[in-house]
Amino acid sequence: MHGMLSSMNYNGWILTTLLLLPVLGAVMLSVQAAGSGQADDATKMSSARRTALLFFTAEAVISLGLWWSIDYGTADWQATVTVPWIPQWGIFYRIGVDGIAVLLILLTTLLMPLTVLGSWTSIRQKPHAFYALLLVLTTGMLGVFMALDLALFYVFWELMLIPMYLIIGIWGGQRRLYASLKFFLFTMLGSLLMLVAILYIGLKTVDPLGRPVFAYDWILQSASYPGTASLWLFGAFFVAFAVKVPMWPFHTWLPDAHVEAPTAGSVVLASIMLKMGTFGFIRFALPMFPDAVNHPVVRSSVIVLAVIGIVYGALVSMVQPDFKKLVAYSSVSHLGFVMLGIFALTTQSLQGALMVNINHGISTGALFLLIGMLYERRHSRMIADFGGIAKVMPVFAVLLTIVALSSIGVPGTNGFVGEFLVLIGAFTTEPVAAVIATTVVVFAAVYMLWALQRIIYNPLSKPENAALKDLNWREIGLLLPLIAAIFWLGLYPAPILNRTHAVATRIIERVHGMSDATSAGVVRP
Amino acid sequence: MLAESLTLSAALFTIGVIGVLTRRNAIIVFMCVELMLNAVNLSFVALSRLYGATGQVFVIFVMTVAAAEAAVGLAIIISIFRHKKSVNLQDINILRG
Amino acid sequence: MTFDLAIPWQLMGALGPDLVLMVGAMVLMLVAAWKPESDAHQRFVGQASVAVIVATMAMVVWYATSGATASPGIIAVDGFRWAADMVFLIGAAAAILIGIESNPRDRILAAESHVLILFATAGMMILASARDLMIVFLGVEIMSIAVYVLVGLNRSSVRSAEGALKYFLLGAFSTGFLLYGIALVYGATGTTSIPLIGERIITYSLVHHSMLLIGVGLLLIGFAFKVAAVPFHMWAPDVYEGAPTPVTAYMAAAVKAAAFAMFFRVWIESFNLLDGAWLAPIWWLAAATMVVGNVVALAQRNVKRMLAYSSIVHGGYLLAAVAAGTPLGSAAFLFYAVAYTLATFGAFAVVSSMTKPGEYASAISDYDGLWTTRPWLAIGFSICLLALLGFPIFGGAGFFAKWYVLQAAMTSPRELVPLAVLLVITSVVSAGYYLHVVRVMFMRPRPEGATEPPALAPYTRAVLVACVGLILLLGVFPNRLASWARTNALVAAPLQGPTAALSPPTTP
Amino acid sequence: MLESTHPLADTAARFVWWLPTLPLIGFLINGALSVYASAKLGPADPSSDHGHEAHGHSANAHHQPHAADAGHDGHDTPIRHRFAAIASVVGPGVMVVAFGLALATFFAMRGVEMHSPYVNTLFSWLPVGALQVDAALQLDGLSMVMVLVITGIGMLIHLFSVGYMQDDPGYPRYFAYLNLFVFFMLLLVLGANYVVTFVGWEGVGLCSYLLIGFWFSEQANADAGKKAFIVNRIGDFGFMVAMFMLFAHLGTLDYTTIAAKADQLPAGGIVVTAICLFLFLGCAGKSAQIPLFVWLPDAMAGPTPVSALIHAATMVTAGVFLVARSSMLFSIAPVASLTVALVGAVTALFAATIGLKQWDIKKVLAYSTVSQLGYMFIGVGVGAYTAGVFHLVTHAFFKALLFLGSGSVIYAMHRAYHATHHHGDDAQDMRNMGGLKKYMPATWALMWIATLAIAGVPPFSGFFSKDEILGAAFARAHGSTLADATLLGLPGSTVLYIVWVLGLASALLTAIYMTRMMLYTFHGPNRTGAANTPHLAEAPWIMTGPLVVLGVLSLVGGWLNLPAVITDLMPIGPSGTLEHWLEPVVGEATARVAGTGTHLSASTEEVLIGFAVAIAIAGIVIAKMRLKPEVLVSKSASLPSNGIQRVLEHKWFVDEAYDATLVKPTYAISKSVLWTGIDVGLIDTLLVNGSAALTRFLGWMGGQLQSGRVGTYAWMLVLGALLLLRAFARAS
Repeated sequence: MHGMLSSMNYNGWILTTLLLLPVLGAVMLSVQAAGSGQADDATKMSSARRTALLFFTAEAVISLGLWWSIDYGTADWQATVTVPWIPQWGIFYRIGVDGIAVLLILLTTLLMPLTVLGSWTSIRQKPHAFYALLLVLTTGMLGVFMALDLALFYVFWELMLIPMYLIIGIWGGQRRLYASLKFFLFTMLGSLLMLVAILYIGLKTVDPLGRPVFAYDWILQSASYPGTASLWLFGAFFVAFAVKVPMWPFHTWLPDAHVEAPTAGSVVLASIMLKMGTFGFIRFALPMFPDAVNHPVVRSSVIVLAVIGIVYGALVSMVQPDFKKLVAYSSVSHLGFVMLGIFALTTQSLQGALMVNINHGISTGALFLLIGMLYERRHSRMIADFGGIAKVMPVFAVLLTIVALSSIGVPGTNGFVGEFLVLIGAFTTEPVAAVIATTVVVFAAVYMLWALQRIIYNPLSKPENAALKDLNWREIGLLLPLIAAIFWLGLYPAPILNRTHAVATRIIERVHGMSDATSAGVVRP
Repeated sequence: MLAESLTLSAALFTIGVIGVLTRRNAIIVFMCVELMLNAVNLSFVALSRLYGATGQVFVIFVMTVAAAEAAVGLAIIISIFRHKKSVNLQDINILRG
Repeated sequence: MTFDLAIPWQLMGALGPDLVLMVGAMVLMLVAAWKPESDAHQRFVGQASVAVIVATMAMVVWYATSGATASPGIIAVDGFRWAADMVFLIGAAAAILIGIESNPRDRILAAESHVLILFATAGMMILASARDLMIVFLGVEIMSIAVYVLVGLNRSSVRSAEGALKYFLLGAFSTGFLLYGIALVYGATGTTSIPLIGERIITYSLVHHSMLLIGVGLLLIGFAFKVAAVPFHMWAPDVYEGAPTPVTAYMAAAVKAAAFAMFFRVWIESFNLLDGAWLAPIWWLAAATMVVGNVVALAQRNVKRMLAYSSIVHGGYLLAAVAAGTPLGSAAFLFYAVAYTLATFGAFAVVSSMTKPGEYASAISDYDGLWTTRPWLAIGFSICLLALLGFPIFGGAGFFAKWYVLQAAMTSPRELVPLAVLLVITSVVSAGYYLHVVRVMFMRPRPEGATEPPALAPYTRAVLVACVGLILLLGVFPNRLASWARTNALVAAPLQGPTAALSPPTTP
Repeated sequence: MLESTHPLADTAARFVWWLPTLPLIGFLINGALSVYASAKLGPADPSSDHGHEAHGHSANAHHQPHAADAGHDGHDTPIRHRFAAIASVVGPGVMVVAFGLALATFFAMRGVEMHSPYVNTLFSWLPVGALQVDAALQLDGLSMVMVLVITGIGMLIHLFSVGYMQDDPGYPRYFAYLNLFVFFMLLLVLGANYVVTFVGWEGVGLCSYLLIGFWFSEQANADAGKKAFIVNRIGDFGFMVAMFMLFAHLGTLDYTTIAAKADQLPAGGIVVTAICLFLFLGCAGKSAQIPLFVWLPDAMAGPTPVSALIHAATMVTAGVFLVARSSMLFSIAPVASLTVALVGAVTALFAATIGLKQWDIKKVLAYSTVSQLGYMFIGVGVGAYTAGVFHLVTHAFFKALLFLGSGSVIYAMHRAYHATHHHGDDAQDMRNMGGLKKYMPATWALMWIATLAIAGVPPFSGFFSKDEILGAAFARAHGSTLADATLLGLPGSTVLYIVWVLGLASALLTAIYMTRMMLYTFHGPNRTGAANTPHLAEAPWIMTGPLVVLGVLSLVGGWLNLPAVITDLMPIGPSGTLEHWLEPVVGEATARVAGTGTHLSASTEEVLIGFAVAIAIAGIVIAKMRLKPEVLVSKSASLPSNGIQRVLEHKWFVDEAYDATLVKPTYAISKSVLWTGIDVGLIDTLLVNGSAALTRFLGWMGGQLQSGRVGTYAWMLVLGALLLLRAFARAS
């Protein structure tokens, strides 16, 4: 496989193609939309979703080669492309991947066709625009994972914002206006501070011609910041990423956005966009500001926020009447695990954090898809409106149960692997935080199983629910890959762990290397 | 002599400013502005004794411009008078917020 | 070629494009007056005005590419001037093109309206070229007087008249400060020549000279008024609202650009060394402008007024570049001016086409659900608004404009990082009102029985398409524009030419 | 030792991975049948069309009807599940094969001399730097015992279920869950490291959840399942933390490596004590010890065979297994061991008191299970790991028998009620039974065997195991490491005497409540109601058959580990078989705890045995004398009890106390403080929307300043001018 791919020069063109293909799709959809002025809604819907599925499938298929074409034994960038963009400002189109990025890219490309299938019948208004935005969003998300130039990274980072804003705001629920604006403003506040920080860094790092340098590697090698600058810069990145993660207390946009977004929006938001924040920490904040990360106050504050998020998210999930909101708050909890894993600064916890990232993408994505399917049938997401539907929707009940169990980290599913690694790694450096975080295994069971009970178990007492139709083949088919992934990653995560090991080790070494003084005495197996 | 001239100029300028601030009639306000311009002219003339002709040339320009301004200004005031039947600035506040 | 400005005909030569424009404007003024007011006539004069502008542009390009320079004198022959001229001319052409179609809707049939834009533009070009405070004064007045009239063009509208009156009175008032400032600077340095002032500040060590500093302060007041910096901004929303839409656009883009062009030149070439005095005031002006402009814009319910506040805000952002006080700041300004002009005209093209006949204002709620009936119009408007917001890719060049300003501010030796932070934080507030419009267009349903907005007239459409297209294009390929801006940036005044042998000033 | 050179490498043991795989295959087949049937053929789930007309208070009991009489609405011929035949073959079939394999492995193990466990590594599961966790299975004496119990008793219970569940609409689903449970249980006991064990650990909890809530349409059942899972997860929390600590301090989670490295931890130190206590928290959850025992009685909501398999014989004993598995750690943590023993003893007595006043036959057995588990913990707590495991095994025999017997009784009761359409009556309440001996003689006899076994009457199995535990507790009070330690300020020896006394007391109570149960169920007059009585009958052979097997095992189970003191007196068999069998696993740890001079003299032992027997017999006699089945009235006619009886009947109000002190406050705080207070109120309303509103308000204020009057504007301009000029004037 590797040989065949390299004979095609796969690594040379794949990343750029992955970025451009969705844009091409979006253009195609725009042309289609302009050409289908008088067609009825059904025709529009089917033409739009077919085109979108075609592009997303193509994207998924060609991206698969990354699984083999990348050498995971090294932490160096691969499949790199460097083209001057605005060289006089030091901005280059500089992309490449490492083991961490590849996995997130694959998560994205593989999940997107499923979201199209998940929106197959639910997007009736302006379907072309919807799928075009979804495609553009994909480019933005992939770009974030690929960018090796801080300015480019920022552009992709912001690129995601508008499509998601529109997806929530146009195709969303009742309070979509509020939710979409809140989403936008939260994210933008964070990212603009990061913009200033990026500029500061880029302007401080000057190349021999006196131009600013935004190249990530270059900055890593040469950057050093006077006095408290490192802390301020870290702070700016922190806010940007913490909002996206979202960390407590920057999380309140999330429940609103999730609840109001259409299914595809929720899935993308939860499965991929939330990963941006943690990815940002791993890729940028940690290696670039080891001094700040090792600063005892900073580090313990982040850990405290992460732990608060973990427990708080779970507790607040417990009392939600709306299932989507419950899942949204559970995301706060899960992503808290990721943050704990990252800032515990051990190989196990960091790799665990990466696993949680991917697992959360799969499980929460599946949960949102399932909620969407339920909503399409019943037009309600309120837990109290259901009950006993396992009798009328047995397949749905089975799938929901599996996904819910994965979400609460039952061993054998993917959820366990990530949480366990995070906690076992975190315990060696942050035992108190890890122990507090571990209590969530209880709360997670409470909120998820209680919701499960009230939805699929208990008496089927509401007449509206008695006529619900079970999932059809399309719906089952689109969920099966996710279910398979849940078990695959739960039972045999070694391929993933091996693929992230080199990078994770390098990051940890870099962070510790800068601060032997502060980390002395800490046991790091 | 120079100091006195400049002081006088400053005083006149201040009077003009105060006039603009206190008067409510558009034409009077405009006259106060003219007073300010002329106060500055006085400075220019006074300074030109020290530095040569530039100041005096400047005064000529200012006077020309002021004349043009007056023409346009009065036309505008007439235009508003046609609508409002008043040139009291207190009454002219449709545009606000 | 090098013009020797001491020789009158060579001075005329150095003013070539300006003269072409002025002569063309005068001829057209006669043509305009020749026939009674009619739609056909104003259309003809408008098209002719655009032709004059195109000719002037051609000449500017020729001068710029021929590498013309000049001996020290009252005007500058440099890239900055030509670059600024291009921005003004583009703005003027766009304003006239929109005006040709929107003026009749507002019952403005006066053909002179287009000619007045030419005059105003001529004033701007003079401003951009000015290397002497006297020329600055002349340019300001030529521009302003024309614009006073332009604001009041709509004789049937009380709003137009009110706007004109306010602009005129306050403009004249601020001119008084400007003029007094010039007088005091002249009194302190003994010259009105911009480079010479800078030179003398060094040679005579005038950095703490109180007359000079008060003069600079007064000048700053005059400039701040022209760029509508808080708290000298209060005229702007009213005037922008009252003026006919193309004029509003013209004021927001070109007039503001002209004011900044002169601001940059004077500040970089004359007062660069006085930053101990002006840095704090300009810092606070910039900060106040960003904060107040953005915050008040949030409360606006009228598109034109909202855009007026937006224009104030952008003045605030550019003040950060002024505060940088570096040639890079002026480069950022040029880039910004282009992006901002495009975005402004794109936005106002939409506003003008959405304005119902006989009305000045369009409420934001008129845009409800625009997407469902006029999808491309909504998309175009959104792109302009996102450009104003400074959003990458979707806002095209607007992002790089902001990037450049931030870069200028942050590379400045004057430590403007906090100002940069303030800039981005207030940008978040601005998202509140820009996105509000996007939101009503895309996310609200079209109200029942809402009138269909009329189809875009061809020129307006052309302006919109060109603006949006360029915004997007420059948002992906900003290279050429960035290089152009950097090449044409001002250079900090070199000590050049024979210094006029004048005795050191004796302060009164 | 390398896998390939291990003496077991070429024996049946190399197929050890088939042990869990077989039930997994069963699960997959049955699960597919179940999903396929319900998705394709429409809702055929239990109770889909049963009116829920009479829920009553004993909701957990209410759903038993479905076991025997699904589809009763006017149809007297029950409708069997379409795939019932396949499920009946697959479900028990895989168990039979698994048991066969287990036997083969057992005989293979008997034939070789093993010094280290046989570890079968399947693949690398979690390879992350220093943390290397393999998916590996471990065969040694301990896991072999457990495997035999699980597959053997599991097989019997599967067979019993074929009869018991025959008409349930969720028949294949039931077997799917049951097979899955066996899979996880085998994983639990076979795991070669804590993590694999933990997979099984949580997996059995999950199956328990699914099976308790098997008839999920009844809220109480679903509640009970959820409660079981959540309480178990509290325990799992402890298990996880223990694993973290092990990894942090020993860098591994493999049993063999930990056993070898355990000495690196300071004996009796805080670390190993904490590890053991956290592990024990896990055990307390899984094995229903104080304070986490509350889920087990509720778990009786599940079908009765499930109670027998999961909540009596296997899963709930996993905690005991884990302590035995971790004996190397517990043996160097005397404080933790004492805690285990004390908690076990208190639980044993506490649960026994509740068992005295329960009316639901399954509830009696449930509390009895809790109590007996306490016994096992006394055993493993005092370092008599073999004794604990021994009691685990005998308890599996007689408790499974008791549960299945009670299942037979309930089955019969249902049949009777069903035949006469008395659906309102509680088929599990002993007040509705009485005199069943006449109708179900076989069940009666077998249950008496089990009762005598649990009461500790010789020569039934329970006598030997219980006696060994009590003897060990008594013996450890001198010279052992435990006796030298202190717990809560009490010397270890005192604690051990307390444990011993508590053990004796609960033995007495056990005898009493078990006799009470037998008396009320099988003796005295019948209270089922005249109409129903003719329909009472023995269950079919597929159900009674397993009972007989278990009866035999309950009778002779004690021969597994006869004490030397008895074999010395009467040569009835080899002594200490199990002890020898487990010697490689727990021998070192046992010896370490026992220390010096803890061997009791034969005479002391004889006295102790006599004492225990006397107590057991006394209990039976007391019960027989004090209780009058003749005066008992049926449930509907009973009056509510009062005083201490009421407290006991309501299980000391522990559930209510937890609800009031933990559950409700957590919910209320989450809802009012965290969500509406902090999230919605503070962050969203005050900070987020508040700042937006403030900005908007400031904007509005700014707009107001924009009065439209030129005068104002001029004033502002001049004010600004003055400020500016002041700044410039200062600079000069």
